[in-house]
Amino acid sequence: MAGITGKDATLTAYAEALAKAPKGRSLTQDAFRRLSRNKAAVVSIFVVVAIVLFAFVGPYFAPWAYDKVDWSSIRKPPNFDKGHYLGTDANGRDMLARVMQGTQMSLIVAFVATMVSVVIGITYGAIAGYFGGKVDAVMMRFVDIMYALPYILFVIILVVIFGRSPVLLFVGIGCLEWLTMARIVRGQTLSLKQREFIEAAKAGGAGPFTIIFRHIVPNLTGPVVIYATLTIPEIIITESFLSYLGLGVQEPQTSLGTLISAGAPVIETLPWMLLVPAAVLITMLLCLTYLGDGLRDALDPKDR
Amino acid sequence: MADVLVVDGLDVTFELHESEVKAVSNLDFSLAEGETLAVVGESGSGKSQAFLSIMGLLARNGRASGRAMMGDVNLIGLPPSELDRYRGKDIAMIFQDPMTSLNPSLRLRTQLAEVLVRHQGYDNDKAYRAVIEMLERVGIPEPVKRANAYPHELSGGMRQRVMIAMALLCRPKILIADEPTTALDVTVQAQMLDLFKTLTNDFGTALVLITHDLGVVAGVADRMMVMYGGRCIEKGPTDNLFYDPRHPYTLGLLHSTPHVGKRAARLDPIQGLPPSLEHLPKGCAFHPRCAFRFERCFEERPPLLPVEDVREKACWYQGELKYGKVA
Amino acid sequence: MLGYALRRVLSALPIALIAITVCFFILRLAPGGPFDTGRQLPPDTLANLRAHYNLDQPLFMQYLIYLGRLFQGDLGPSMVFDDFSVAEMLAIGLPFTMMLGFSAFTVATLVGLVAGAVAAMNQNHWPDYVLVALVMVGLVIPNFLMGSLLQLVFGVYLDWFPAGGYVPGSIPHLILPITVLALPHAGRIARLTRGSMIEVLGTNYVRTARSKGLGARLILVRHAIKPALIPVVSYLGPGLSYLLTGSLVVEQIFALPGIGKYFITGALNRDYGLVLGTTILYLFIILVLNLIVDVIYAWLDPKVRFR
Amino acid sequence: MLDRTEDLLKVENLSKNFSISAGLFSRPFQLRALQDINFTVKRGETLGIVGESGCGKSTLGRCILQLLSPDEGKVLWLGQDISRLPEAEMRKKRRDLQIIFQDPLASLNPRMTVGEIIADPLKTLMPEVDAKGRRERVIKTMEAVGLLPEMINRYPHEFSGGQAQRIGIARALISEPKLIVCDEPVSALDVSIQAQILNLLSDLKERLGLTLIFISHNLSVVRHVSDRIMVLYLGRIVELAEGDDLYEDPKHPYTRALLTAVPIPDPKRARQRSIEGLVGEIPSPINQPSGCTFRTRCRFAQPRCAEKVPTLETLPDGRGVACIRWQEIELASGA
Repeated sequence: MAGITGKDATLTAYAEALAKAPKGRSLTQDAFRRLSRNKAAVVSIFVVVAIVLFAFVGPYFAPWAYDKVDWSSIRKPPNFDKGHYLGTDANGRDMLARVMQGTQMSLIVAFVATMVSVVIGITYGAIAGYFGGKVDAVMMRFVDIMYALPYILFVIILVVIFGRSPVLLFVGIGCLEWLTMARIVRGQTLSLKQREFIEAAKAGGAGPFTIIFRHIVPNLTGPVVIYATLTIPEIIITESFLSYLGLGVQEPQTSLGTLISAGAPVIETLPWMLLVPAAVLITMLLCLTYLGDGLRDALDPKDR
Repeated sequence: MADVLVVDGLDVTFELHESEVKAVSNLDFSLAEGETLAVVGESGSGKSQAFLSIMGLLARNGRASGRAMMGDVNLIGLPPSELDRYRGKDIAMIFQDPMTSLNPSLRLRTQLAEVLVRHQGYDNDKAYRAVIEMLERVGIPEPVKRANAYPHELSGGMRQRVMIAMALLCRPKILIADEPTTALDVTVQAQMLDLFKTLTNDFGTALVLITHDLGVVAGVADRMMVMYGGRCIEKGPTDNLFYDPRHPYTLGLLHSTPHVGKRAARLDPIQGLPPSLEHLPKGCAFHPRCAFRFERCFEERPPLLPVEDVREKACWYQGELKYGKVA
Repeated sequence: MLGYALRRVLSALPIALIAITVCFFILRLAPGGPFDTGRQLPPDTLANLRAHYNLDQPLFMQYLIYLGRLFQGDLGPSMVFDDFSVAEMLAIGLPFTMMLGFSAFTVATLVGLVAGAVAAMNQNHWPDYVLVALVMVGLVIPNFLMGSLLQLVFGVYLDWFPAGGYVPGSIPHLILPITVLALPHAGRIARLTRGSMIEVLGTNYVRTARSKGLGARLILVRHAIKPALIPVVSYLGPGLSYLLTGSLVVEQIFALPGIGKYFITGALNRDYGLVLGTTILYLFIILVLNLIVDVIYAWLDPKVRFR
Repeated sequence: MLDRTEDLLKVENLSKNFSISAGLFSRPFQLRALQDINFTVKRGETLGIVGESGCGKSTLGRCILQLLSPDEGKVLWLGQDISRLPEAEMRKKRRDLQIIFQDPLASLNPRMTVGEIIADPLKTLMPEVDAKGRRERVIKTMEAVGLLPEMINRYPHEFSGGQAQRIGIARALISEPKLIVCDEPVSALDVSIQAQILNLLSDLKERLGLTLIFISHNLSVVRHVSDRIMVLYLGRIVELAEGDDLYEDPKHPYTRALLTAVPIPDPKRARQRSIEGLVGEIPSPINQPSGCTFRTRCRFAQPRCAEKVPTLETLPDGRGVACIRWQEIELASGA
């Protein structure tokens, strides 16, 4: 058989030259191009980055620490001379520093809890989707029911029982936010499993491990990224909700929810205590939601 | 015979993110009472979009201009409320995918009867009786049982029969069928084509059969219109186009279609790929794939001109088409 | 249809049991108990108390006792609010919470559906932009913040509605709490409706309906609404549970006499009976609601019925 | 030269069922996809498999490649039963047995470049080839299927259907297989592209001495490429014959009906033809008729057709027919 794969020197040279053949546009690049056309999403990215910097780098430049009490200025409006750019709270602590710390805390909770929910969701969803049949039916029925449970009650129970450590808050919220992720991943896995390129990989001798990690998982990234982005604001709201009920992080640490719950009752007398944390929270949620929507349009372009 | 539809200078454009794409350019044709016109073309030839635009069914980003005269009425540019007086009554359409073209949440009788209630002013009982009669006519066994079923309880072939029944309820003057048999099995396809022949004959309906399959066209169509890159490149009586094609593309299509009756050693396919509508070649859109091209084809677009009495083509090449030697 | 509903009930029961079991054991396995906090009790009083509430028995026995009582409809005694049984506590607070929750649920669902449908039909025109922006506002402002703001604006400055408290039978007292509770839910429903309606309006069968010359209104009413509702309906269950838990905060803000205050106090004080009882009741209500939703679902999507 | 008499592949009594889950609490029902399939494929030939949707033709292709494992029967590859091989052993055989799919774009992983896709089987099937060797093979294969090697770093979505199908063919060819199962390789393509791909396949077959199993619902296409043709109906072989014999002198009533239903791109002949009585539609494979499964649509059916499943009878000239009445029908229709 002459074969199509005999060797010769020119071929070798050609092959080397082709290493630099023009790169195609990958799906990710395509998606980024579409995202960059979406003005709301681009603005949102900048704002979110700015907020993240504000929360994590800001404290190094702020004149006051978040737990430092300034006895000379209690419940004072913004005062630039003393370095209280956003005023002080009822205990004489600097609001700017506290907002920074609170934002930081909210972001960390959101990030960790999202990660937890992503890990649980992908594992659960991929197992249900990959094995299918009865396993899938039972697992997804469980998710259906869990979906409808008053899960905040569970978080409250968890938080109350195991003490109010931030770590528990992260994990607790994450453990309960994984349901949608599991559904999405399962649906995607089911449909990917039937795609012909999976069969092609099997015909090419690939084992289940290779199939999952080389062919299924990379194709899950789109929906996972979209949903993770939309989960972050959900979790921030849940966290601030718990903080509002007095079940969130503990003093002197704070979070946006805690700050707002402290500011809300005194909105008429000390408005600066509410306005800034509320503004940061709303801006952040708004931008994350826009970003999530933008990512969905970019990664999952139905109407092209 | 009188013309029931006269289309003149029809253009269809779609607005994309940063560009505009012309799906159909300057289409002219007429449809005579009771005749069957086949519109043949590959994907992206604009064949479906042309007729969706006549029905006022373009996607949101699509726009149509030109004229499509049904009697004294120009269907293009008519507001939907006006168009609804004619759609489903005088001009009806059947789509390619019978699985998704019926509403999954409504019983078939509802979906069928509403046409008569809307256009003929029938009451529900009368409409229902007419529906049963029509279902029987399109060859659906146990029509009463089927009428009360939901679409997912029927096979693909049955659903397409229901679609035909639905389109013919008001005995329209024009029936547009967009790839009506592509999704069906061969045996069902043959039954369906027979059904089309019988019913359009019985009702005197003019049929537009949009398809990519020359085999489907051959037995059914009186006339044929071949489209490429959004334009008509050849049209005329079916026999003439099959036995004596004058456009290299028509010839190429015929040579690309395997024939069950004879086994050739090789097919003579058209070289290259169909153009994307976003980047249509300059000059004749077909020239990059054409075996007969010469300088003029690269620069100037050939107009659709009459050849002999009954047919037209859009091609600069006037010599004899001997395909096998060139390929 | 009836058989379908019955199957759904049967498949929900084991899940309910699992949920109850999990709650029970999480509560009990956690360190601390209802009598550990606060004042130090004398040992024999404590022992008596523990015996009274069966806390001295092995955990598994306690579980069985609890289940046994539960099947007789008895939620047991409250361990913190002396002299009250859990059922009595719930009878005090729950009706109000439910009334609040369901009113908000009804209002929000209707508003959300209409807003979503209007936005979808005017896709990329001004009503759509305005509604989408409003929905965003409803979604991103947390309810406790929204509560405080509305309280201030409409309750204090404008003085249109009472800023808090409740007088039985008074509707004005309910306007602000219901609004706060309804907003995020309405936002979600509107978003879902808009999305699914846009999708349905682009389907082949709507194209078929248009080709039949049915007219925009008939197409919407007969052909588009039912299928467009499917994803919305599947959100109603989770949506309600969101709402009912949201009412914990709203009751707090507006000083309303619901179950929220008791639940939180109960949780903080490890009142096993009360917490478990409330959770189970919520569970029950939500499962029943899900059942109703499932039946609506089957009506909307004929394919489901035949499975 | 090729020994064209050697049996490359032999399928014996192959059956495959699928169980369809009806929900959590109901018993799944059985879908009999393939029943009692027997045939051989000789080296260098093209065996066409035709049938309507649901006849089991794709399932058969996948059972041959062990992408699905048959419930009963044997698949003998060069005399060795591969249907019970452990996965590691089977992997070694996969070098020789490849597949081309129907939907060209769906068969390519959207996140891999063309070069990666084509080279993918080499990693497991020929681990001895290094990265450089792999690239050289990819380039040669791309040239062989008519793709410009400059495209090597592009992604599938940048290609049209026809080109994507060439990528799929290149992937199937890279391990230098002996047998390729082509599962509806052209039915998703435009007519003009379809012909290009058919020509490419027959060129490659000649050049590389391939053996093909060509699965399609399109009888014209199958006739064009195949030496022998097998007709499937509801998971059973109803007729198996040389291409010309089958098309010119069909014995089984189903084959006859099928052939009269094929659209003919010739107006005069198309107008003359009449469909030879095929009533109704294919029954559900879950609820199959007793006896001959075709009898519900057969115009020659008699009560005795319901009694027993007809076996595939081998005629003196080597063709097979599964109909108890084929001789009577032959006489009746005056052939």
